[in-house]
Amino acid sequence: MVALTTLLAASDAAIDTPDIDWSAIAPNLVLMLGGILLLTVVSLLKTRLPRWFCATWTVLVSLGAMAAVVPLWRRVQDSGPETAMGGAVGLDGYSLVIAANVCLAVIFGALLLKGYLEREQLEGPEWYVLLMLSASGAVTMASADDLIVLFVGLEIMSVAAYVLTAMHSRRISSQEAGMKYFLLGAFASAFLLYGIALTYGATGSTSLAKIQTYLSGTVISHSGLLLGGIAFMLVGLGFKIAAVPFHFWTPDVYQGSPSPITAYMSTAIKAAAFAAIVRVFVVALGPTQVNEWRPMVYGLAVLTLLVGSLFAISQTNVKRMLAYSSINHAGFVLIGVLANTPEGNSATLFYLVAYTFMAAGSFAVTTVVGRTGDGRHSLDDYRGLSKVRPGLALVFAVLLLSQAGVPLTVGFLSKFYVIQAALDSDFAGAGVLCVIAMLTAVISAFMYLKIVASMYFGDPVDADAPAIRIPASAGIALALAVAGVVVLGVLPGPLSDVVGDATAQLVAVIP
Amino acid sequence: MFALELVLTESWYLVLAAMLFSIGAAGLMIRRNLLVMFMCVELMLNAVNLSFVAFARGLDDVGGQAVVFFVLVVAAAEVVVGLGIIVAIMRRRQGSTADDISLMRG
Amino acid sequence: MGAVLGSEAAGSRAVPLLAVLILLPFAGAALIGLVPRSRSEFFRPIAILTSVATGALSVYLLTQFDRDSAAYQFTIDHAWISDLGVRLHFGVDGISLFLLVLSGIMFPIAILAVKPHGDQKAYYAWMLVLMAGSMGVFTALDMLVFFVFFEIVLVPMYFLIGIWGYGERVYAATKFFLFTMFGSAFMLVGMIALAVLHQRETGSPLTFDIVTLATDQAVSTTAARWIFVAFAIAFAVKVPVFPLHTWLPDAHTQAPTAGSVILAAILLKFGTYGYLRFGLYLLPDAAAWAAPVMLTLGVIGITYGAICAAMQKDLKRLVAYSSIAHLGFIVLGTFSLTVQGITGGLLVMVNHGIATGALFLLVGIIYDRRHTRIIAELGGMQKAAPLLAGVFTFVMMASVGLPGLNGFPGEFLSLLGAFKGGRWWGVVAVTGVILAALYLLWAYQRVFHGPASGGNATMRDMDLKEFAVFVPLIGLIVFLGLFPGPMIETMEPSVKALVAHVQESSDNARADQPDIEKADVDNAEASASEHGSGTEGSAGSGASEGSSSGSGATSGEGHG
Amino acid sequence: MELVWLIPALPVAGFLLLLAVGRKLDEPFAGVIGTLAVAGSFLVSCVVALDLMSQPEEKRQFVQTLWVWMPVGSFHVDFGFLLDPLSITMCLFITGIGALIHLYSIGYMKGDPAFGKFFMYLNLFVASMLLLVLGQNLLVTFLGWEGVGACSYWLISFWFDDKANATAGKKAFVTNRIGDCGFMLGTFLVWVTVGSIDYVEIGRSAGAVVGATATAVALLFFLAATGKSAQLPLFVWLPDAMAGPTPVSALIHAATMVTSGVFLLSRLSPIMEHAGWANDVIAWVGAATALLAAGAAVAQNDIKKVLAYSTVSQLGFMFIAIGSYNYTGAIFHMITHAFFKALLFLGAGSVILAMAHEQDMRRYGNLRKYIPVTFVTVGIGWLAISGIPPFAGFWSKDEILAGAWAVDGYGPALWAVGFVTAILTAFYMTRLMIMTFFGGVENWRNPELLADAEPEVPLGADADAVEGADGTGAEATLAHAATATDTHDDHHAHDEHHGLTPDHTPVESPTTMLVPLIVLAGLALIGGLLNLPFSHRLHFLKEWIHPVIVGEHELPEAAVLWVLAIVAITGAVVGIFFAYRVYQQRKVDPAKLEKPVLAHAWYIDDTYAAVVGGPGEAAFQGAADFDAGIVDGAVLGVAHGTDAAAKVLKPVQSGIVRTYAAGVAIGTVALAVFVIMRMGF
Repeated sequence: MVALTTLLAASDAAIDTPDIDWSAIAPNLVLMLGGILLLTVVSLLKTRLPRWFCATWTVLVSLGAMAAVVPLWRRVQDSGPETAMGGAVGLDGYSLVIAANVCLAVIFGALLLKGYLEREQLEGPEWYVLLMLSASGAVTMASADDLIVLFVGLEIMSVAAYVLTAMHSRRISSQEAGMKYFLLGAFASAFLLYGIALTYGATGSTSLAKIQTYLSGTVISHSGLLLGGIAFMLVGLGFKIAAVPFHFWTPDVYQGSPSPITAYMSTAIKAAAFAAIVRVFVVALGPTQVNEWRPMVYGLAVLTLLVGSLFAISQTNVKRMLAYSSINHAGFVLIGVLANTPEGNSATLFYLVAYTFMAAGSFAVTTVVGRTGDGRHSLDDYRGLSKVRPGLALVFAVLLLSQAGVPLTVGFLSKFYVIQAALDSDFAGAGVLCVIAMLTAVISAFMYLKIVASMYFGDPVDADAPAIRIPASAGIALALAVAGVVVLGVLPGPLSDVVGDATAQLVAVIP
Repeated sequence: MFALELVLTESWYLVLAAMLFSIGAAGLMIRRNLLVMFMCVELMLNAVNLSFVAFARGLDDVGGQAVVFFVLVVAAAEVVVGLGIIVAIMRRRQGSTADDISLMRG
Repeated sequence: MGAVLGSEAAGSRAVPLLAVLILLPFAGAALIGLVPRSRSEFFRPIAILTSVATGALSVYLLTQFDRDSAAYQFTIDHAWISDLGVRLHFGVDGISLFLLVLSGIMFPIAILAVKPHGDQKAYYAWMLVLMAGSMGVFTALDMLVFFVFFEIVLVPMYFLIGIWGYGERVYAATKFFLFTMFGSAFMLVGMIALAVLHQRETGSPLTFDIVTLATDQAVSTTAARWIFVAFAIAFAVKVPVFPLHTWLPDAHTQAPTAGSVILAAILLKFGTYGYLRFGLYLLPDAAAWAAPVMLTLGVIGITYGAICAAMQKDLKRLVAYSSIAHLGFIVLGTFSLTVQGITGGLLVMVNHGIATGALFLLVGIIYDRRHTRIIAELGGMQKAAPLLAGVFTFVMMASVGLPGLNGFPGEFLSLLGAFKGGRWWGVVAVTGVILAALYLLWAYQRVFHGPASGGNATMRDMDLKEFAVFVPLIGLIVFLGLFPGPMIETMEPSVKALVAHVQESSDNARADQPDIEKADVDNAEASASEHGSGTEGSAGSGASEGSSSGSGATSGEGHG
Repeated sequence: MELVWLIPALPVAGFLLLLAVGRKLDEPFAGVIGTLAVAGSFLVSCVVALDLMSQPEEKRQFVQTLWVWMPVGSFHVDFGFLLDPLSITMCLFITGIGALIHLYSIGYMKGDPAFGKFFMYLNLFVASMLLLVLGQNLLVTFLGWEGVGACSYWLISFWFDDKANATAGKKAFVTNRIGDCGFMLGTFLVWVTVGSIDYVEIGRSAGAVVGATATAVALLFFLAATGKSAQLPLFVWLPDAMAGPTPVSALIHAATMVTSGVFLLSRLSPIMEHAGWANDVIAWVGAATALLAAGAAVAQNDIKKVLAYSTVSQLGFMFIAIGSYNYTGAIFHMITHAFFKALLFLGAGSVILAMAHEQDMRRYGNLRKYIPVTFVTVGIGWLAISGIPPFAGFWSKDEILAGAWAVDGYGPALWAVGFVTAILTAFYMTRLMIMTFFGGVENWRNPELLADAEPEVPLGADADAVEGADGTGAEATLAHAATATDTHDDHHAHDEHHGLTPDHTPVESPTTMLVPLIVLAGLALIGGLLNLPFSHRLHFLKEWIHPVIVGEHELPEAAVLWVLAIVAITGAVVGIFFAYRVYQQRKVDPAKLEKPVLAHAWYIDDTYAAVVGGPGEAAFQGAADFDAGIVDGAVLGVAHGTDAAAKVLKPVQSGIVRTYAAGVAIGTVALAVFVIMRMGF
């Protein structure tokens, strides 16, 4: 009798299923379903869909996802952050902003893809499907409150990205890029996974919230497992954000993959990965383990800044230059992470959004200048662009100067924010790091100026090069990018408020 | 007469996992054949699985074992994509090793 | 007590004049941007109208300025980036006023004097952006806003040099841009550090407001010194101060004429103005601490710049190096930390702008005629072009510092201040007077004297249209030479308040440190007693000085 | 007295008028305007002077402030004039002689294309000179001080298309600037000590300036004086300054500008009083300059050069006076010297004009037949400078020597130097007279003497720092003498076009030139009346200016004066007689006397040229190269270094996927190592 009751008690204790709050992952669902739906439709349909449809669909889907973010945002602002799916998903301002940011990246990618696919005579829906699926993975990763969810999200995001990279079957470099990206990506995620395993071993849980509370509850000094876990997770995530020395894939992949895809992954994937880093290191491990991981990240940041700027100046291929500059930017964002404060998180967030506009815009330019075959990316292909295509040259100049950190563009403010956060949190060596960062900014400015100079101070080299055509969709993308860069640069208020609110409280803080 | 009996604690499995992981990592760096390199990655993933299971056992927590399934699925997905890419490359450049595929550099 | 500088004139206007001053050129640039390339006849008129209007407005400010107060006037204060406490805070005091007017005068002249080759549209648009930026720099009272304008002017100048420049223009443009960015890197970090530390010390919300920061003086001595070093590097690049000057000869030489004029007349002043605002005003104690070094660098600039100028083969390059020498006088005067020195520095800022600007215009005219600037290829022009020669002689004498012309008062006062504030630096710096005569007269001789040959003999003289551009400059040169009084009196309250600010905060900071006398030699006693003769005369002057700054101080208490 | 401002205002007006319309006016109107302006200012000066005399002695100080010039804190400078006996005296002879020389120039500059410009500069010069003497404080004086310097620069290089003239002008300006540094520093020092730079204030609180300060001030201003007044070591510019048109030499480089140093030091007599050994320095530098310059004058063949060195020498006399607290003597001599030296220069100009712009005296001779008026007037000048009573020069020089004698300590020694100089003066002036007007032969008739191209003239090498290399003064002086001729001749009667020819017949100059000669001759004759030694009632000048002057020493008593006077006269006579033996009777070969060392003015200028042109220029070039090479090189070095680093690192990005993996692995290992260290084993 008693035994029975106890048994029953045990049994219904055993079967308590977490309540599934679908609305909490609405953006993610929209993207995923949008992708799957498109896939099924095109595979079922006899006739081929009109070219414009897929692009439009993708844009609409991501807009929808963005729209889905809004009510959640309200909810978070009103009733504070929360966890859903039994603590698997963290619902807070940070993840929502990142989600919106990812959607933005998808929009850029889709807008660019349309013209691109037509120009390259490539067949279409899969590109868009993969784009959306990868994005959903990114969102998952960004909002993961459990290391496993994080890992799964990362894999969804990456696997789709691998394919997209290699998708342009006629470009040998595209396949090479795909191969490198895939092989190294898998390699790195193995490290990440191992890191997760070690952390799990050290803390007995993969839930970030649990990890945090566990660590703050029990004093574990210099636990090899935990430290190892931290280090390995840093490797895995550092790979995704292209932190030196895990960055080697970046130039090749950015250069090799189809330009619209570069636009997408240079922004969305970086954003998601940084979101993950903030979650894991700042939120979960920050309170207790900051002194353990800060030196490691500090080292990575310095290397990333230096390598990103140094390698850039000796390049002649614009896409490669931008790839290295993205590495340099990653270094800047790491400064925000190092701050290990809410301000720091806001700064990283601001930087990521700003970077989305700058990088996506820049790669949009390379998309159109690359011309048929997506091969014309050398500095000479840009010579005298201001005479042939003044508008395009101006846009690119603005984007580049913004990346160089010239005021009244968002690039300047984003650098400003991270440095302010770092100096404010005042960790050891903050000042030095900031000076180094700004000096590397000068070095990369040299590279940006090289491009600007060739556009404005040079004359076109080969006259017989095919003319540059800017399809409407790409035009929209460019306009969007430059508008974002300038408007946010002059009136950062809205964005800075949003990122401020976003990081007021991150979910894992709640036990 | 005495019999030597060997007690296998969890840490043995962890060490084994670490070794497998290292072997996988080393293999990726040593071998030139794309397929073999890819297998090395799989080896690493499975090494991690092993340590997950070991930890789960040690912590007496199902979570760790559940993870393994996720990992297996992911690995499978990677296999599909990976093989696809590799085949695509091989179709174009017969019998080329990983090192041959280095157009982009510097 | 920085309060007296900090305080703001009650009742700033209904019309935010400064905003108009900054936005008008921007609007003009935008308008030019909107006009299609095909209607090229519009660009020049628009540019001229906008710049002249802005200049007129700046002059109107001069007339409206309350000459008896050290307070910031015409102030504007709006929130910009709330979470950083960055505010659109603008204001003018006796120190910035004349630089503002200078910009207002030099830009129209530069635009009128030169017709660009090639793309009209972009040229004029960039010029106007440049003008707006300059106006912003001289009026900003928020560090970040200052920095924004300080940096933003790089872009138009970069394109002006790169597109409309001569010879090695791309190299020069890039060098200019990177050099300044290098300095700005330190400045940005210094700025943020200052704001953050201020926040930490006072507990007040984060602010970049120059006035607040200067008034509170919350930062610790050591930190202040580090931050000063950061600022000093940034401005040293801009001024330029040895050894960070090498961008200047290239930039000046390769820039188009108008570019060189603006570069010399306005942009270099950003640095010296920065030393006043960010050095003496924001970090007075650190400035006093660094004064010996800065004085030395100033002296080096004076002599070294002059010597290098003397040996240049290219006329424009020579003028460029002469700028280094002149700016040396400004640095010298500024860091003498005396009323005379700082006033002198300010006068040199304005007068160097006028004289050197005119010289660059003249060199431009010569280049148009002869298509060379190599001194060796010129000569004997005075025969063919007496008017040109006459104007050149005149401007040259102003630049040499001939009393009665505008170059003299500033030069004399900064030397006087140096002599008072740092005796031996002053003594060495005086030799610059000889060198200035040397390189300019020698250049003049080689270009205009001697037998003329070839193109030099048949060269076309300056026509009246060209001469007309110089009329206002010549007028200013004479007027400011003979009647600097009004100008000096207008800037006097601010300058005195600044000096008092420096003295008292360095007193507070390090009453124990010996090099304090750097600051307070301002009363002649110290220097007199060095000669073992304290007397009525000196004591009297000392008292008067003390009271003057003292009065500044007391008047300031009200506003704190 | 309120008219003071008018004194400089008139020449300024003339200047502005000529500036506006000068080039349009055809001569002689430009000249007339210029002359009238100065003459008018002379009249005003007379009126003001009378007005001032009518005042009681203690009231003879009138400050007129026109406007506030530089009000900077405790440094307050007005733009205004100080009218007192000293300044008005200066005004009188500046404007008076100035007017005469303007008049003279109308004739002399006849036909010059830049006729108007010449008078424009001349007026500007007079204006600046007046500001200099009328200045109410050191700064206004400095304004004039620099102004005259600039005008002298413009006028020396007036015929600019000859390189040498331009060089000479620049040399003058730059050399003067060296002195000006002294002026500025002196001003600074006065201000920080006294707290004001108004002369009145200085006079009142001169007590503040004592000991080292006073000495420093005195020396600094003396440095300024050596620049303007061509004393050792800065006198080198004056001989080259003869490149200018002769009226310029007369006005600027003999009568007025060069004496401003003397004026300045007299002005500062309140400070000089306490300056201690600075005065000894001044006295001896003056003595040395007087002697050396007189020696150099002996061996010059260019007539203007003789007068130039003679000017330097006479200025030396004035500084002897200053150094021996004998300010009256200095000013007295300054005035008389202005009379007779201007006379001599103008006379020389007349000669030069008559001789088709030939300036080498060895090509003259026996000219008294052709140009009698010039001869007579110059003769008077000659007697005056030689110190023959009753001519003006005698009285002033005698007074200076007497003052020197009175100096305690080395008085007699100082006197002796002055005496020897006096003898030399008489000698070289007689030489000039004989070579020019006497000596039966008319050398220019002698073709081979004409042919002989390069006569010995002192190498007044170009002291310009950077150009020391190019043409030494020898070529320079001759060259510009020559080209000045050519350029000049172009606008003169064509017969003179080829310069001096054997069949040349000298003709007397036009009236406009003779009138000034005659007037000045008269002044040189009676100038001594200003300050006759016989009785105190006759010390007009002394009585007149003594309120301004502080700490003047008394001259020795009458008996000593008589003795000294007689000795001096004897010396002069001896000098004249000896010169007569050498150059007229040819008893001694001149070559024995005219040693190269004298002709080269003791090689002082050559040394400067060598130093400045050699090491100096090298140093400058070195600095410039340092800038281009090291400083900019460092910058480029950083740039290239970064670039090189980038290139070196490039291969790391090998493109081979396995090395990328290795990168990841290495990173991991590094992190692992860190972890292990953290864990402490």
